[in-house]
Amino acid sequence: MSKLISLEDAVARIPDGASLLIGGFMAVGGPNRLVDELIRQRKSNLTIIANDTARPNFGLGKLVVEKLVAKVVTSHIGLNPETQKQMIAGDIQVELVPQGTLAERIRSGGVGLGGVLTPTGVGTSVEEGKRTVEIDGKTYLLELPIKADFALIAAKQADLYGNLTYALTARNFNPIMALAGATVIAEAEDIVPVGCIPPDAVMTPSVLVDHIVANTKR
Amino acid sequence: MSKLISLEDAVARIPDGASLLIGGFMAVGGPNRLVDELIRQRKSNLTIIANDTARPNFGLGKLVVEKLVAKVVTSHIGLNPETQKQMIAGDIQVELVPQGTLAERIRSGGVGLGGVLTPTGVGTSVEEGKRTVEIDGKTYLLELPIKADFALIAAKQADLYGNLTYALTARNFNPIMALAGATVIAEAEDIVPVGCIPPDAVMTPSVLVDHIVANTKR
Amino acid sequence: MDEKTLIAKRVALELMDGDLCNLGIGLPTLVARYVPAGRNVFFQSENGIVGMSGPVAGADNPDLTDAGGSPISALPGAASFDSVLSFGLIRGGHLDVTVLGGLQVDEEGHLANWMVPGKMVPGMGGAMDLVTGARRVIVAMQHSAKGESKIVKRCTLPLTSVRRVDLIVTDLAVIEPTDAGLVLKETAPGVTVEQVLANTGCELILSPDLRPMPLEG
Amino acid sequence: MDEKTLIAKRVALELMDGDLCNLGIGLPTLVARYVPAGRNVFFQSENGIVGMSGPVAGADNPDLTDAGGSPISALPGAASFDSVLSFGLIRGGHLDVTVLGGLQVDEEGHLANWMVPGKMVPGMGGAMDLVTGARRVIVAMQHSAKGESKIVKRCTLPLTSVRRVDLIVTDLAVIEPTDAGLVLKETAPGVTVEQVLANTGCELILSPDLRPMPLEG
Repeated sequence: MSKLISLEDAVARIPDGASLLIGGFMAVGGPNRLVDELIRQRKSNLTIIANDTARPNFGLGKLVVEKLVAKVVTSHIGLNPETQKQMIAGDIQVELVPQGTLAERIRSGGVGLGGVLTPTGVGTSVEEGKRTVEIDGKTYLLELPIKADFALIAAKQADLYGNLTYALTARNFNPIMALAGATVIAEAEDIVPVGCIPPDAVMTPSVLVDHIVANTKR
Repeated sequence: MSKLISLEDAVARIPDGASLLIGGFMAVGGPNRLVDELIRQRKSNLTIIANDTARPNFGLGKLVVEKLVAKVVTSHIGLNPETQKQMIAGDIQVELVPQGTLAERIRSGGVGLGGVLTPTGVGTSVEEGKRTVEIDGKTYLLELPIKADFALIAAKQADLYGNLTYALTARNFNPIMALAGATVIAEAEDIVPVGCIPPDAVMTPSVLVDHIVANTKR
Repeated sequence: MDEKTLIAKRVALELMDGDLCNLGIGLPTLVARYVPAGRNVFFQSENGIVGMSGPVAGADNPDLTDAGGSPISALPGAASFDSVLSFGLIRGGHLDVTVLGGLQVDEEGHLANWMVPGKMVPGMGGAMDLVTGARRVIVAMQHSAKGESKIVKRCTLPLTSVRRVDLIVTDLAVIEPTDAGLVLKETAPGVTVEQVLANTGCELILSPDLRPMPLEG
Repeated sequence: MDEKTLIAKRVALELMDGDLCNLGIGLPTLVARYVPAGRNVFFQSENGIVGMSGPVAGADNPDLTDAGGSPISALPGAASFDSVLSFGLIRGGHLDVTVLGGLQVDEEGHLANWMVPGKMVPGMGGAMDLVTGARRVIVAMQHSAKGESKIVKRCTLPLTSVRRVDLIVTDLAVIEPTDAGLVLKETAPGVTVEQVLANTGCELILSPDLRPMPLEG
């Protein structure tokens, strides 16, 4: 029961207009092979949910430069001037979300909660258009769950069932995105046989992962 | 900067009437040395928040038998007849919480959220006295965060800073309780020097842990 | 074959290759023994592991137990995790199927299985989360207890969830709750439709495809 | 000593032994260099590590970077984790202190530091979470920019949080927001009270303990 799939086939499953959770933080721990293949296959009109839009020539930042992105939900676009340029020109829709709220919204989508009640953003422009809830005299924003058609993530190791580990700061958004994508596609630096990752070392259990991108080119 | 403390000193810090988050699942992964010392020091009138009340002669089940517990917030008391007996006699107050909700309530307390919005319990007796929130046409219970004066947890390994690892199903509630106790006291099967636990293997970062119980008797 | 084995064998046929499955304590636990050949099913124990298997004599590990605290083992490819991720799997729709025991199921497919007021209050443990969150909920139980049907018009015991369960497997029948009511789909070996109806506390709709209960995949 | 070094040195004195500390990008990053001897401070990088340290030449690791994607290293006892735990530490009150840059701080101690409408919209990143959740918020910034004071009566730029920051450290002064208003507590070496007042866009209350800014612990 191997979940191996070629890079080309993995990306071929993604239709134009799909919503994609993309792991990584400034493209560190990002699924950079999958991103490059999205570009090669010219998948367009994408909605991207990711911590940031990286840099113009690095990781998912390239998707913006290639004008394949219609909307991005993110906490930071400061290091990708192309995102800011397209936003100002009205070519890309940008929803800015505080980073901790973004992480909790994705997690809440992935674990079946109705939303997130957070003090972050209360009294700021982030509050606009949102419901607030008073609890014990304190005000919280009701932030809605995020899910997506696909989660594209990157691991240090994957076994053939799809158990994943991550290294150091490359872990970041990958584990919660594995919970919130209807289809989860993972690329990995190393692919190992089942049983090579000890149960306690697994950071994303196999049952969350649909496809592992084979290590052969494309 | 070692956080080592004797078992006796650790428990001496806990006053009568304190609220205690206690890790473990049927006492597997529970802080059983700390529990025994609570009994030896006759700490009483305790509020216990834990997955279950274990069995009468095992783990925190003993606290109930010793009549040291005034209130317990838990998902399951079925295997400790003493808890049921004291509950029916009115000697102990029992708040039953669905297990997943209990876990999320503790986590929400530990990570600064206002509460948990969950469909679990809607339309059942668990809903009584609680607020509900409609989101996208679906009803969710608003379950409140749980925090406590102390979290008593058990680890497989601890380093001298307080980084912790857990083994297999002994992990259970320990990591979230480490987030939600004002003071966190951990016992560990092995205590190792700083640097012996690789950063990626740490399951509870040291900054959450206040005291490590020394491996000397008491 | 005793009644429990019969129920477990029938339920096992519902498990598909690759499924993530959670078995409740008691009767449902037996289901793991009868998974049809060629189907790789991942069993979760809600205390924090996927890939659990039965205990191995002489290799009990105090850190590796099921939700009742009894020793288990783990298969290659198992993964362990904490309680929030364990219930994240259950509540987030990642659990393909849960098999639970029942005290009552009613005409609307509502399950009651966690307390008998004034008599037995074990607590709901993970049952409310499982019934609310699993993609598919199968109730595995005796059809009757102490001469009373456990399939009733309306549950008199406190509900576990208002979510309709997907299938009821008993020693007499397989019944599917639907919008129209409870549909009798299969009868156990040697059991007549009349016997099922006589032992059921509410109306049953006879399926046009009514058939004898299969026990091998 | 240049102005940034002065600010960083003064802020470093605020860090206590055992503190968990998060430094914003830019000027705040310099603070790590000046932690007083004998104080073991744990630095968090919000992309997922506690125990970060400066990069080691020749040992860059693509999986070990700061929040800007630049190489870092880690000290013995470091721990790595995912983004929800990283922000769980920040939002759950576990972070002892955060040091952030600022565009404006006003009389009520409100900070604006994440956008200039129509000009620069980098996004808030983790700033809103940090200011809302950290136990102590220190703003480290130049007192003025382009001839205008960054300490103003009321922020004209969008706020980062309505939580009052705890301390403002600039190249001219140390100022503490209080219920009564902004209190001038220290003046930088060679700077007079009058100079501070002249360069501040709102009223300052003079502390009865007003003193010269210390730069060594």
